[in-house]
Amino acid sequence: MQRLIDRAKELLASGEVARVLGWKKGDLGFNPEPSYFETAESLDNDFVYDGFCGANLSKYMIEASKKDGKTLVFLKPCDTYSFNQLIKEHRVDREKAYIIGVGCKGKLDIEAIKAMGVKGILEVSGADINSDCETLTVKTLYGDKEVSYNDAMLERCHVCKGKEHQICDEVMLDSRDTKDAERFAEIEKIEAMSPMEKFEFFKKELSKCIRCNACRNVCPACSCRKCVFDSNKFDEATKANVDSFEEKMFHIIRAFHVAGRCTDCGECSRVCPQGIPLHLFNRKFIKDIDTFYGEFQAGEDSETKGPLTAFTFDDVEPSIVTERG
Amino acid sequence: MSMNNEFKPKIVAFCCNWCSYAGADLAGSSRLQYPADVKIIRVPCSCRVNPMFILRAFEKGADGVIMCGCHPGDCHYSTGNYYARRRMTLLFSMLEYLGIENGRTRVEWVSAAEGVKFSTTMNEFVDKIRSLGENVRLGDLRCKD
Amino acid sequence: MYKINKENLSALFSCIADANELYVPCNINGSVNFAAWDEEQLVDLDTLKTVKSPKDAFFPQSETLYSCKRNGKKLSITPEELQNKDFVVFGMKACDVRGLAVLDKVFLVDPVDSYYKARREHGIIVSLACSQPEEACFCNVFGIDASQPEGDVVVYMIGDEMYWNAVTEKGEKLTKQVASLLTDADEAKVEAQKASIKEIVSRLPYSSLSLEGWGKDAVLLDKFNSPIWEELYKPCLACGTCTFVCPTCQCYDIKDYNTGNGVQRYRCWDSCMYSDFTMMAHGNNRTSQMQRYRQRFMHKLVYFPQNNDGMYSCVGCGRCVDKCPIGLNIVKVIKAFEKGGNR
Amino acid sequence: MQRIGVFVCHCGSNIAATVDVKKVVEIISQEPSVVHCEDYQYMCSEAGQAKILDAVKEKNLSGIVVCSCSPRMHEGTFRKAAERAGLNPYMVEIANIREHCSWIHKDMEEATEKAVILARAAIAKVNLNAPLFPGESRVTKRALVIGGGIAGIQTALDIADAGYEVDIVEKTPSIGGRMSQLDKTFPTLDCSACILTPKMVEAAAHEKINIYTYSEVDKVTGFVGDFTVDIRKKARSVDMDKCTGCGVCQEKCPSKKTPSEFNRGLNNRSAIYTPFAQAIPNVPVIDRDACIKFKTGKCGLCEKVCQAGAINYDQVDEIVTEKYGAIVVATGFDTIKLDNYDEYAYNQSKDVITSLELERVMNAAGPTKGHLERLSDGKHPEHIVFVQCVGSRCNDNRGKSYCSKICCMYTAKHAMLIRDKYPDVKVTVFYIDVRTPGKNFDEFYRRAVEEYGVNYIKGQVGKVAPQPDGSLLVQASDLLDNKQIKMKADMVVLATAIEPEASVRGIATMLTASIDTNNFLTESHAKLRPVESPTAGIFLSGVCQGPKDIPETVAQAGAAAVKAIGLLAKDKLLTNPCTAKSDELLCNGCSVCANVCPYGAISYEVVQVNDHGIREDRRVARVNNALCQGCGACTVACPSGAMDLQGFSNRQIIAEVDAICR
Amino acid sequence: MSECTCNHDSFYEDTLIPKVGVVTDIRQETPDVKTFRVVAPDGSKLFEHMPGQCAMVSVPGVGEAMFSITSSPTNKEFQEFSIKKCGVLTDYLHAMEVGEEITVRGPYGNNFPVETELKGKNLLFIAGGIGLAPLRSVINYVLDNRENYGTVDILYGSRSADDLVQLKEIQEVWMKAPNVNVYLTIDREQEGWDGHVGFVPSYLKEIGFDTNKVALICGPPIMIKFVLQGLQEMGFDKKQIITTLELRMKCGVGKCGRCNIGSKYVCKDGPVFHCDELDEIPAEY
Repeated sequence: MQRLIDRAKELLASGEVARVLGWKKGDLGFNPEPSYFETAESLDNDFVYDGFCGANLSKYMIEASKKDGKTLVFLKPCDTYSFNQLIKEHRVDREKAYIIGVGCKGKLDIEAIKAMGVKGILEVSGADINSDCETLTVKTLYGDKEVSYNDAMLERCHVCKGKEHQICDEVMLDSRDTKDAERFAEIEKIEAMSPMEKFEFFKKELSKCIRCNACRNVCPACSCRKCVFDSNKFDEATKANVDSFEEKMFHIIRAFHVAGRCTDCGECSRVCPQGIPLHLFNRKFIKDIDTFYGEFQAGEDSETKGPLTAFTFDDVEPSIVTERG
Repeated sequence: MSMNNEFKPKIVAFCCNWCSYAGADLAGSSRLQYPADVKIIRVPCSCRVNPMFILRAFEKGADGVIMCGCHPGDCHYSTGNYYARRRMTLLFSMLEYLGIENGRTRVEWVSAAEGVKFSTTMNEFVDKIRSLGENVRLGDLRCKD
Repeated sequence: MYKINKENLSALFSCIADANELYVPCNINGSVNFAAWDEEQLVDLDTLKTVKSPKDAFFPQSETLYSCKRNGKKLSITPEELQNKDFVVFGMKACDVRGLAVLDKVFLVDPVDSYYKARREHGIIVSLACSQPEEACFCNVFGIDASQPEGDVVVYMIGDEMYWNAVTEKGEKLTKQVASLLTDADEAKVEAQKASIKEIVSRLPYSSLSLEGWGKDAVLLDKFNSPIWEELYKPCLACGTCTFVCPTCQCYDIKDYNTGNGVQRYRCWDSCMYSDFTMMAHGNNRTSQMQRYRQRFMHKLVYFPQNNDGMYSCVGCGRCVDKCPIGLNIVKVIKAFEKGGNR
Repeated sequence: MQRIGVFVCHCGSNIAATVDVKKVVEIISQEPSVVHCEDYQYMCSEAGQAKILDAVKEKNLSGIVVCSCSPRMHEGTFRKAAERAGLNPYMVEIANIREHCSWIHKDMEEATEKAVILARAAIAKVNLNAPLFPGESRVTKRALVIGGGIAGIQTALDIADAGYEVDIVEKTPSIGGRMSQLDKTFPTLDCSACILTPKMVEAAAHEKINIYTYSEVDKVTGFVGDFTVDIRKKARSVDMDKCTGCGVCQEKCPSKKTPSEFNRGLNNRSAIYTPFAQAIPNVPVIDRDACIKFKTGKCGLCEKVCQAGAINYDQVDEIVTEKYGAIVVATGFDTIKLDNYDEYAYNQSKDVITSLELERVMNAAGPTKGHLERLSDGKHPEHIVFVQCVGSRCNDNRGKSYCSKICCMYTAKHAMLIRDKYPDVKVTVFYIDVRTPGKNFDEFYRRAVEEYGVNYIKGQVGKVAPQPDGSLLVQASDLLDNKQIKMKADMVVLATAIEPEASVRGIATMLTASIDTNNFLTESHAKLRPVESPTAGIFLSGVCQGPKDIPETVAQAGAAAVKAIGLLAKDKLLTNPCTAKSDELLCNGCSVCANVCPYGAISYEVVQVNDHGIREDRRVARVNNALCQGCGACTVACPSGAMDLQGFSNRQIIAEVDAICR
Repeated sequence: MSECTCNHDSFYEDTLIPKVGVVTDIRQETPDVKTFRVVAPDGSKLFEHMPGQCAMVSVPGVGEAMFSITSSPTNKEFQEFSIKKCGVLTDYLHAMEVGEEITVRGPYGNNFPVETELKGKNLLFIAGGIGLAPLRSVINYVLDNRENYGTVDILYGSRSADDLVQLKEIQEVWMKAPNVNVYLTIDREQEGWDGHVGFVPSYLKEIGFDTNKVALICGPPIMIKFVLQGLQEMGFDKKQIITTLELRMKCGVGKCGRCNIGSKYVCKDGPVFHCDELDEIPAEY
């Protein structure tokens, strides 16, 4: 981590970058926040990069692209997909970014630790980026606990897309293989359910939705200046929470709007206060796109046309949905 | 819902102006019957049909939504229906994934010359929706008073 | 003071539900929230904090106010029925109950909100004393005693027993309803638990948070014009998570829903963090996210106390601390001002 | 909110027999925003239209709904009526209660109920209609034809004869194209040069035609009626004005080792050359890659021998910028490369040739002066085998999936000509199918078989193996007799598939004209608009659109010309007002709309916006109304809803949905 | 009116529930301002109000917005709203016809202190454009209770002569009332206008009022800013100046959290403020 700070200070001092976009220490040791740093002093005091720095900073680059001078941004391998996609959509300015591809050993989910019944967490050690990432020691109000690092990881890290940065100016720190699950396994499980089971499953999940828009606002693909659900363009500006339809509409359309653009960065699921596995929507589209139109990973590059803005003459017919049973 | 026990489904059909709407006109001038449950909305091209429109129809109480366009390759705008085809495939697949009966949505390519196909398609679709019954899984309760 | 063995809780709920609507914390697909009780529900009284506060039992996220029908050029208006049946909210925590006191200051002052008032009158609160406060809790800062909540009935979970203490008339009435399931108990264990909770509270990371410079004596314009806000708001996503999990946030929107047969005018929770919150046809008084961010905390820590005899519009439940997607929260705001000399 | 008048048509009894028109009027009158509602026998009649005019005046209507027959029938009529009444014509909506209601339902109650719902949907839509105004754009009365083959020449002549200026851009040193390489033409066996040359001369002499040879299109901007094109005139190194075309320079040129493009590489040409004798312009060019002067700096012989002093080694490429109202693409074709077809030994044996090479061999001006001989040893062949469908109708990835269309006929022609001139030569043709649709085509083919004794075998050639004795062993299967055949041949002629000229892809990109996976330019409608590109103002002539023979090419060239003339004849273009429109405050500038636009109608620009007090520079989409055809693909692709379609807006369609589902 | 089947103590107990109002008169004031007269379906007045108060006008399904009541409480028959076209709801209202029904709830907010502080005082009204709407209520109240007040000066300006609201009433009633001076001005020269030309603040300086008055001002923010400056230069104390803020509200009852400026709710603590009060609240209006 000190290497990151030193490099950032170097780039600041040389005038190469005007500011640094990274993570700032939280007040509980496990709640860092995205932050801009403009001085060496603030980097020394507040900068942090550890297992809890899950936030994908690429979306902040939309605003940073409007500022004068370059912004140094730290992107994890999976974040670089989002950044590429944002370049493709002309939402960020590559010239305004100095990207340090920062290594990642799997990001932690404090909710996952809590779900193990750990209460009153005061401190988590073992989350340091230089640690071996095997065990976390959790100091709590009610005694110390040990937790396996992998068990405490975010869902997305279990289906990690890999250690490669898709775009960056330099790479720092090592990454670790964290993939231990099949990306589409959950989707296939649901697909195998009966229609009634599927319906009940999603109804239950979506009944938890409180329309707080955290999923949307954190999503690098949802970069619209004004969401359709906030504008009057479709007469759908509703904030009600009446029965499940509203949420269904919101989540289907949201997933549809990011289909072919979603890099599966997993931020939506990470931030949902109700723990709704929102990636199940986006990943379903990804799976379908892969099956119907050939494998496609959004954000692998910044030029290829997305699958919904392309076609072939012999694409499958919509009736495939019925026919495949 | 009417009190007599026969279920009268609400069905919205989006038809592209150049092929399917003309096909529906031909069905009409050929006096080919299909149930009055089907109401047609004219759009310039199948690629104008936003998934939002389809969900909106279900929200407001539609029991089935069908989209008709020119046959692939015959689009008046040359490529519109190719985009529509991808969009609808993905949307329908998503609806099925969410546990919505997959017969409630359908895409059919109907040319201006296919009046017969238009009416057969609509008859089939209405039958299908009747067999599925009222749409309860999608739809806003507030619209059901 | 009465008690009941935990094994009999289901019978207790069933008994309460016979005469009242009953809301209890339930685990639904992994998230614990207050929900209408039935046999099928997975009741969870161990989880300290529900994701959403129980405020929506009194101030629902969406509620229809009235319906309008148009007949030709004529309009008719049918107000929505008010709550007219008693209901019980079981398991509210000390902070949640205090949250209602905050809402009361908003909805029960003139002009009284009759929808809220009806729910308050018919609502019976069975509060549950905290047994394991967690890291984000700081209710003590606002003078709330986690071990001794307010409410109509206060219950304490101790070992295999749940202790039951009716505090108000409503509480007595409810106690009578379920009397057959309760046995007499003494207060020794309850007192012991209270003492141990107090000790834990003193060790909480936020327990010594200082509110100096805030509240009704705050210098409003100093705080308002402080440059600190410019630093604080930047990572904010402008989502409504903090607002919607908060037990005291009461901002709402009034909207129309066209059902096809008429218009339902409903109100729903809204967030002052949303970019379109103050957007009106003829202008917007808070155009930047900094302004909106500042509004939320100024309201909780300055405006509200100044209008309500020093009562803060924050009860230290810590939900926003737990749930903010990017780690911002009210505590960080208070601390930032502390560092900046409270200006 | 509009003040809407609703007019319900009886259409005699067509509607009134199944729809209770009076009841529809009664119910619809109660709808909010409806201030006038009446029924009439025939709304489309003069009297019916007069009712609209009266009501607009009396009730100050702002929107009109006519419940009648299909809008495809009378929408125009009622729009005009509205216009006469002083309303914007786009404030009219039609509820189709005839084709979509009365004619297909029997039950009166049911049909009436549906008619009411359809009327409500139309009312809901009109409520959100806004006046629309067709835009205008000026038309530059000049056309550009890209490609100077028979297609381009014919198109240019037809346009020029109609009185409009035409420029032809041809990338080779002469116009004439593929047809100039042909010997004879089917089905009448005219000499190709004899019928082409006069056309070339006519084009060159035409006062309205300006020919840029040895030139390419560099850049295209603008849109229908108003294109701006940069033409790169490549340095010819010969002054066009001074050269007399005497040809001495070519004779004296010491560099004579460059394969002749015109003769398909079967012989060589000099570094300074005209491709063929009848070339127009008859001015040579210096091939700088071959020229000794350019390579070493020494030589300069041509300059010395040129009495006209036309040689100019210092010429540089010149860019000419010109404005056009219409552009015709006539880029033609080439034969495919045969690298994937080793089994035919094309690269191993000089005696395996393509049909186009055979044309040159048989041509009196060709490498053999028109004598049929083996290119390896100059011997007279005894047996020639023709192989059909080489790379055409191919279901693997080696060739093309389509039929090249011309091969069956030219092979019959070749076979016939050979048999006619050299009756001793045996000719065998291996075919999959013989396709001869066309006037006098099948008769032509039958003559080859019946009169000239050409041996047609249905079967595929598996291998052509050069033998040590210089002959070729052809192994094939006979599909009719179901047996394997081996035969010796002296020459093998491959009917090689044709494909669009390679440069067309770049041109299509510049023109934003759509192109298919085979690089053929896409027509706007396969049946109804076969010579128009979906991109307005771009027309297609000849094989660039799909395989064609000469008569078809000429016919299509004329058709393309007529379409171009139709455009040029207008002073101004009225554009369809139902076009997409982007709300710049909501636009993300993400380009997704441009990616799906088939017409290249969307571009981006950076503008300063004032978004509720926030002033910033933003990249936003701009729709060119002259190009947009209003399909709406962009509106669905746009996630923010910034892009909307006028006349079929999101809100309008949603209002219709709501009205139907209510 | 429909039979009430609900269990509200009285039909209109909750102030969020509106009353149905019938539009009985529509006057086109300027190209984009119309004045709507509204009464209850039985012909009675919807409610009683005080000058400066406002009410929520709504077309169900279209929208709801706060407008100041421009008619005077002394009018015993109806309420009036002068409404400028600026959005979906106002577009709809402008397309409406006499006889149509809308909903109205209110009155909301505080009022100009006509019965207390202003009694016996000399009054100076300064308005710009549609800003006359709230002041008109006060002016007519004052004219109808003329004996309770001192001198009345009215300075009113607009972009052009066509944009002067209530011109007929100004000319026929106010100008003819005893002890009332009306000063009209428009921003730019215009054919057929022989009155004063110039912005309100500069006209104010030209006239130069003495300070033994209370000034009531309303208009666009830029006008208020310069009028305030002008008045202070003339020696007015901020306490002597009363204004009314823009009505950016939703609930009207001080609960929804939108219109607050600092700890003040415009809908409840306002919209009428003394200018010295404005100094104490954040500049978010």
